[in-house]
Amino acid sequence: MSKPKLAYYLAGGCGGCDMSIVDLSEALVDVAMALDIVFWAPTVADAKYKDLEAMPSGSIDVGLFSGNVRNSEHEHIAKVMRDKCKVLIAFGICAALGGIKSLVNLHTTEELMETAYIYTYSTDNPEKILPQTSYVVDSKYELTLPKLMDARTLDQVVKVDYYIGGCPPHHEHVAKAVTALLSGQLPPAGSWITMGKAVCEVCDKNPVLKGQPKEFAKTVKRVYEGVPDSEKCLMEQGYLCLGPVTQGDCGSKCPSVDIPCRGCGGPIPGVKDFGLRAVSAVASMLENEELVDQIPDPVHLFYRYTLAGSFLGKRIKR
Amino acid sequence: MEEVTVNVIDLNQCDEDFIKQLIELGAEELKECIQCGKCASTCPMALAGLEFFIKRIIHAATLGLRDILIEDPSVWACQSCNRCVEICPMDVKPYEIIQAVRRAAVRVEACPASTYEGLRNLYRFGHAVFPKGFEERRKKAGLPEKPPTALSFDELRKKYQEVLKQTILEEIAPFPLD
Amino acid sequence: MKKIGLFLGCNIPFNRPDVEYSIRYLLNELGVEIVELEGATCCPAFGSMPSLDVVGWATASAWNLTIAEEKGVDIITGCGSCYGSLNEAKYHMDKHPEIKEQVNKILSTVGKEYKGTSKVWNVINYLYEEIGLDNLKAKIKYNLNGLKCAVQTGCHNLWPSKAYPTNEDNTFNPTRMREICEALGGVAPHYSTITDCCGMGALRSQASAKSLALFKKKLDVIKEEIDPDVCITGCNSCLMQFDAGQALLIEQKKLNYKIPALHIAQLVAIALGADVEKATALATIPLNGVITKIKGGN
Amino acid sequence: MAWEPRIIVIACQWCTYQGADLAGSLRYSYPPTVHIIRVPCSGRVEPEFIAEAIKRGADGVFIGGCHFGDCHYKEGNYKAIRRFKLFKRLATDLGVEPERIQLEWISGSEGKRFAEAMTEFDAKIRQLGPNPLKEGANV
Amino acid sequence: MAKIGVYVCHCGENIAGAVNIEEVVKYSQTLPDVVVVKNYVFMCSDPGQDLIKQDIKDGLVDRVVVAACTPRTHEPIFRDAVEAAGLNRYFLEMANIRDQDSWAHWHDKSGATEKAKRLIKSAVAKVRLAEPLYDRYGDVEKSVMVVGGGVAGMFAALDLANMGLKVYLVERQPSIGGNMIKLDKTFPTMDCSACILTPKMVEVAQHPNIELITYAEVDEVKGYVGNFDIRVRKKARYIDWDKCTGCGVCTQICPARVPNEYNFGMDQRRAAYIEFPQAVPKKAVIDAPNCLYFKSLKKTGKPACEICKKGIPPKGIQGCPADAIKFDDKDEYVTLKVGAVILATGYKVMDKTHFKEYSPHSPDVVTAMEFERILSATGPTEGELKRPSDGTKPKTIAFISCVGSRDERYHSYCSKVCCMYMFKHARILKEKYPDIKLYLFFIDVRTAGKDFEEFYVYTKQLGVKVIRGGRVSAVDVKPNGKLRVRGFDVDLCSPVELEADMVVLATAIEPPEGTEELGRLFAATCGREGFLREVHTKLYPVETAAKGVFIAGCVQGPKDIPESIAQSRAAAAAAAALVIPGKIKFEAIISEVDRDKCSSCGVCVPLCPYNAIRLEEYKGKDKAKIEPALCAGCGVCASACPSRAIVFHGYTTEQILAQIEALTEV
Repeated sequence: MSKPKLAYYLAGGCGGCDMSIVDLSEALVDVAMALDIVFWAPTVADAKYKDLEAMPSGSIDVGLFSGNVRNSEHEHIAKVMRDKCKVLIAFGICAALGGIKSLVNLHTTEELMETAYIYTYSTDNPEKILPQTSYVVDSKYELTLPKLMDARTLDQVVKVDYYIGGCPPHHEHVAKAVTALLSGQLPPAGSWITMGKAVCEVCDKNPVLKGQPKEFAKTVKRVYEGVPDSEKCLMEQGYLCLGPVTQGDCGSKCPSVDIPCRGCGGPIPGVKDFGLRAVSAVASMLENEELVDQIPDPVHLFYRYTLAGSFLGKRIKR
Repeated sequence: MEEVTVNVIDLNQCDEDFIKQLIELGAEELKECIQCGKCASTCPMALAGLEFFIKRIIHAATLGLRDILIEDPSVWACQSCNRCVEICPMDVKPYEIIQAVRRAAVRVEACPASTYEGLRNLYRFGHAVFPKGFEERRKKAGLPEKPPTALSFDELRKKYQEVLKQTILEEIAPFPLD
Repeated sequence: MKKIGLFLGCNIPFNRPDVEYSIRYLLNELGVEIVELEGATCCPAFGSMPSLDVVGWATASAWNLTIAEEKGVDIITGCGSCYGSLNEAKYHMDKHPEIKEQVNKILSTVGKEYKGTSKVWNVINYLYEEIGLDNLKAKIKYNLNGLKCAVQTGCHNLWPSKAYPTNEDNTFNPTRMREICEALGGVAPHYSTITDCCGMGALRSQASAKSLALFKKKLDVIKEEIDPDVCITGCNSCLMQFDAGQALLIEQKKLNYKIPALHIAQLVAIALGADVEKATALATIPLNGVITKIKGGN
Repeated sequence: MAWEPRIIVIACQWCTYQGADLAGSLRYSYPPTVHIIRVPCSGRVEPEFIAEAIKRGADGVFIGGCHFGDCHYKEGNYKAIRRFKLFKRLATDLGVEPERIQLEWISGSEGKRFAEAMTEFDAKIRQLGPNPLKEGANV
Repeated sequence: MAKIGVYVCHCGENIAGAVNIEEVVKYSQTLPDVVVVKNYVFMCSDPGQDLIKQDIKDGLVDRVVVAACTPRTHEPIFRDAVEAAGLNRYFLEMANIRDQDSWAHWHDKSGATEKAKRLIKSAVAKVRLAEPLYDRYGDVEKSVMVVGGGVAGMFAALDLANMGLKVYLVERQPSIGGNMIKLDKTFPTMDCSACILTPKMVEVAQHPNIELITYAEVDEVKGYVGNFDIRVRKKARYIDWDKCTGCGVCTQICPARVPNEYNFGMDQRRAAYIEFPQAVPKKAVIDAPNCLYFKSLKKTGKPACEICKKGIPPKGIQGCPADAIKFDDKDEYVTLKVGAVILATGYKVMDKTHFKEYSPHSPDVVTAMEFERILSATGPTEGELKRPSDGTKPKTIAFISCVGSRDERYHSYCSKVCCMYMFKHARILKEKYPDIKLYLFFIDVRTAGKDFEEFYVYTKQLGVKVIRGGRVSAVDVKPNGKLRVRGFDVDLCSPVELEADMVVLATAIEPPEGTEELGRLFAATCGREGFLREVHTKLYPVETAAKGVFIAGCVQGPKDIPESIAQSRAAAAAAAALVIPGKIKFEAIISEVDRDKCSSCGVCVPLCPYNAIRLEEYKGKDKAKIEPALCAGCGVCASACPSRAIVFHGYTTEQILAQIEALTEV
């Protein structure tokens, strides 16, 4: 029996997801042995797009797509991957819901370009030249760049079979996912590969797990505004923790070191919009209305990893 | 009248006998006052800005603060308009209390000089108000110089004086009733 | 023929005898025989005997009341204080037999006895109830020709209502004087401070400036709300405040308008044809405009 | 056809829904652009409901509940206002015109107030113009 | 696939006058899953209902939308009709096209017609996703526990017992009677408190349906409305109450003396004691921490005193004649099954030590409650008015109101009864000692109650001095032992001073110790001020957030005796109405947790205003569980659940989103 074929692509991302695979450490050896990695661009293997494009449709068993879709190149490869892969997985929160980098959608592409290439302090660009998608050198050599677009989730471009959350996905979770994949124990198409429960369920600080009720937050604090009591639930102490709303596949790594959960795991299955659920849950946990006004910058807090995949996806132009 | 310089009022000054005296002198309903302030909101003394006006006078009376009341001449500025009596919800008859305080005050000779003047005129001429030059004015109105009151009838005036002599005036008047 | 004892008191005969003239004139014109109350004295004024004790007050009042009783007549007065003091004394004596007994004990030494048979009227109520507006209307010689009157009934003519034999239906919205003015052909609109105290009385003698300030407040409202041709008072003390008091305010430059003032008796007397010279002899604020308006109509 | 606003009101059944019924009984009129969805309590309103309506092109969303102290379930309205305030801030930051979403307490006896509130809200929405997220609109 | 029938009512002309019925019918036929559309002049009439019933019976439709008037009035009628025809009663939705459409848009016929279509579309979208729901019933234990044996608890117990219900009356102290038994007289009638209360105490003790459990506390509560299992701890008494005759021998021979709580420490009792002379039950207890037997046993391992048991034979002093002393007594636990609970644990008055500005160290500064005992014939001075410091008769007494009440540092509320009992004290004193000088300092005088204002005016006429408008700022002890009181008299508009022999502080009424714990035991919540909170101030004044748990008397907030009794009898009626039918209906429209989805985040638990959500172990972890008996159906939890594990039946998220979709479609 031939080994299952795997393709991996990093689109609008930081490479962290690649690292989480590397973090499998010894297990990586087993993985590498069990799989036939046919494409891994641009980070690990020396692969050319044209090689991928040349493969027959449906010839790859599993495609992992990490990073969001940020430009025309990403979009193109996403479509190619979809064509070649039997199973396409949005790997990591960027591919699944846009990730932290989809916060760019609060601005227009023009604004971003101008800021980056004209208005930053370190930039000297008096003629205000902006990158172009194509440039002809010496009237004969055409150089091209992909076209920058709003950040999109993978499923806003192509159909996605499975989603994995995390920024990056925790390597233990990756191991579990890969095992499930290899053993064919997959949930119905379209679902998240996840334990399906919130960070709270695996959080040592959760009073509920000790048989105590959770109390309302009486203040709103940011992490630098105090030193949390390590024994107590961060939310109860006023550090707005998105643990209740976020998939707990990470094993509650951040709260265990007194950092409130920021939601990189993505929403619990059944929740369509991470930020809105977070608004409802967090507002419900505040002792009074005034505290609502003390929450700084709700968009960045509640949509830190999921803006592209939110109900609007971006800021509406006025 | 703005001489009241007491900063702290000592409630132990409360003189129960004074309260009894006021009640005997006509402040029968004194203790029923609940200080609702309805009288104060209509009292000309209060409206005109007198510091000690009806409501405070009554309260001081219920506390038996004799000295404050006797020393303060405000009670003598009461118009006797009786609007307070008409509207008092507790039927305390605030005006009667003012009169009782005045009555207590004259018994210790604490009243304005004009009060004695009026009493003297009343006794002497039968008229408490007895302004000079009235003859001229009466002539202008085409009337005889003297009105047909006790002023015009010595015998009757004497009789009236006999009557007054048998009243409290005999005790109080700082002038001889002859 | 009707008969009535004319009680003069002090302020009317000595300060405003023109009001005395007017009362005498109008009673004559209306066919009421005036019975002189010889030997009558001060009512007594509230600051005199009433401020000493109840019995002394009642005795001094009873002296006056018995004079009328002896002549078998009721009493009429144009002064609010007299009306109030006499009626309140009566009320005390009628309600408390022990006071009446003490009073009569004193009076008996001069051969007098208070019985309580004579009623005490003021000019307003006497005109309104005993004469009647129709009778009054029938007798007028000069119509007021729409003269706009601001009426001032006066505190003592209203309160304490318990002590008075007859009174307005609503003492906080008096209408009798307004109806009288209108019967004479004038107009007498309501104004919001119609029952406010004019400030005359003990307040005027003890705190003159405050008394006048209180009066000015009332006068300003009258001016602003109805801007009348004349102020008509039901009480002689009010008249003194409205007339001489107003003149004082003008003299002190605290008032930049003037409204002439008349006692209701003066107004009725003029309408009934009294000699204006005598009927307004002691007025301080000139009445020319008012008189012209009344007489000019004929 | 000229644009007519589409307004969705999510009303608690004890107060605002009853207020709307009363407005009808008393024949107070307001624009027929207003459509009520009945919920037991304003505390039942999820941010998702408002977001869904806005995303689908509703021109205005109005949440109606009981006045403080009047909640049939004691404090559902307190929960409602917390979620609403936070959602509104989030939506505003995302470029949704804040005027399109409103929360108000209208009691069962305030039929007149209901009609007035609806008339005012409709007028405000007309001034704003159509929801830019309406299908086919260029965002 | 659903087969939906839409039934459009004309309501005479009420709907048809503004809505084009024909157009609406035609439109409704185009809606998904709609198979039948009918219209009728009066849908709620019998023939109208029969139309619906017949279509259901004929198998034509299995979901119903009635487009008519408001569901608030007519939904139950149509639900019954649908059910009568054999369908689940929750397979019905109404489109409110009268009250919220034709009536409101009478002059805009086309607008009204278009809106009617959309409202029907919304109802269809909702009913498509309807699930069958069932009303459920549970059994109810026909007994009630009353916690607290004060006047409120006693009256509640008596009313319930007289209705034939079994009542357990649990009291912390050895005797019932509560605070009221300590009072001298009661305003405004001036009844002697003990005289009117003791007969009731006896009645409670002798009632065959009341089981009186004194010197006991609630220890644990399990179960819920209708079926509580309550464990009560009967504290060790060290005296066998079956044998004790209440003769009082032990209370006279016991050598250990302890400050007497009943008189606020103004005199002493023994370690073996009967709480007060009229105690019910009249039984003695031994106060172990102060008893020499236990003290010495603890110290030396040997008991040094057994006088109460054995007497002092050489002196001819006999021990307990009933042989009831039982040094080896232990706490005893009983578990009682009840259908409802009434909490009537009363109040305590605030201690004077908080108020440093009022010289609390002076024995002549006393609280009003202490003053009650001084006035009482059974008190430390046997009713004689004496200055605690030197036993002389005070000539001048100052009373200060609002001590700790209307004071943000302590209690923001008004304690309600102080104004009146200050007048009561004044009246008792003035009637007994006409020459005494009494100064009552008020912020303002509050006498809202039947005959209260008359009481106030009467008391004023006795010559009591009322100083209004200023809080007393200081009570200072002078070298001669007198107390200087400084206040402000707003009527005089001046600061005032008074030299008094005694000062009586009207200290605030507070929730008694342990109220919060008690509330937690029963899942009844406390308000900001610590009193147990009623579920709705106006509509449900004796119900708590915990179903089946009622409140009466001052534990809910300060109130006077008539109010406490009125509330206790109301609570008794409410409890009786719950348990007498023997059955309780659980709502169908409630929230439910899918525990397989629950992440144990705990967000929902404190959110529930009815404490219906509890944590319960499920597959090894504590998960949320909604008790259907307690859920009132507000949906606050479902809206918050971050895991979408809570379903709110009848108004599911999917249903409401479907309605939104229907209403936003062009």
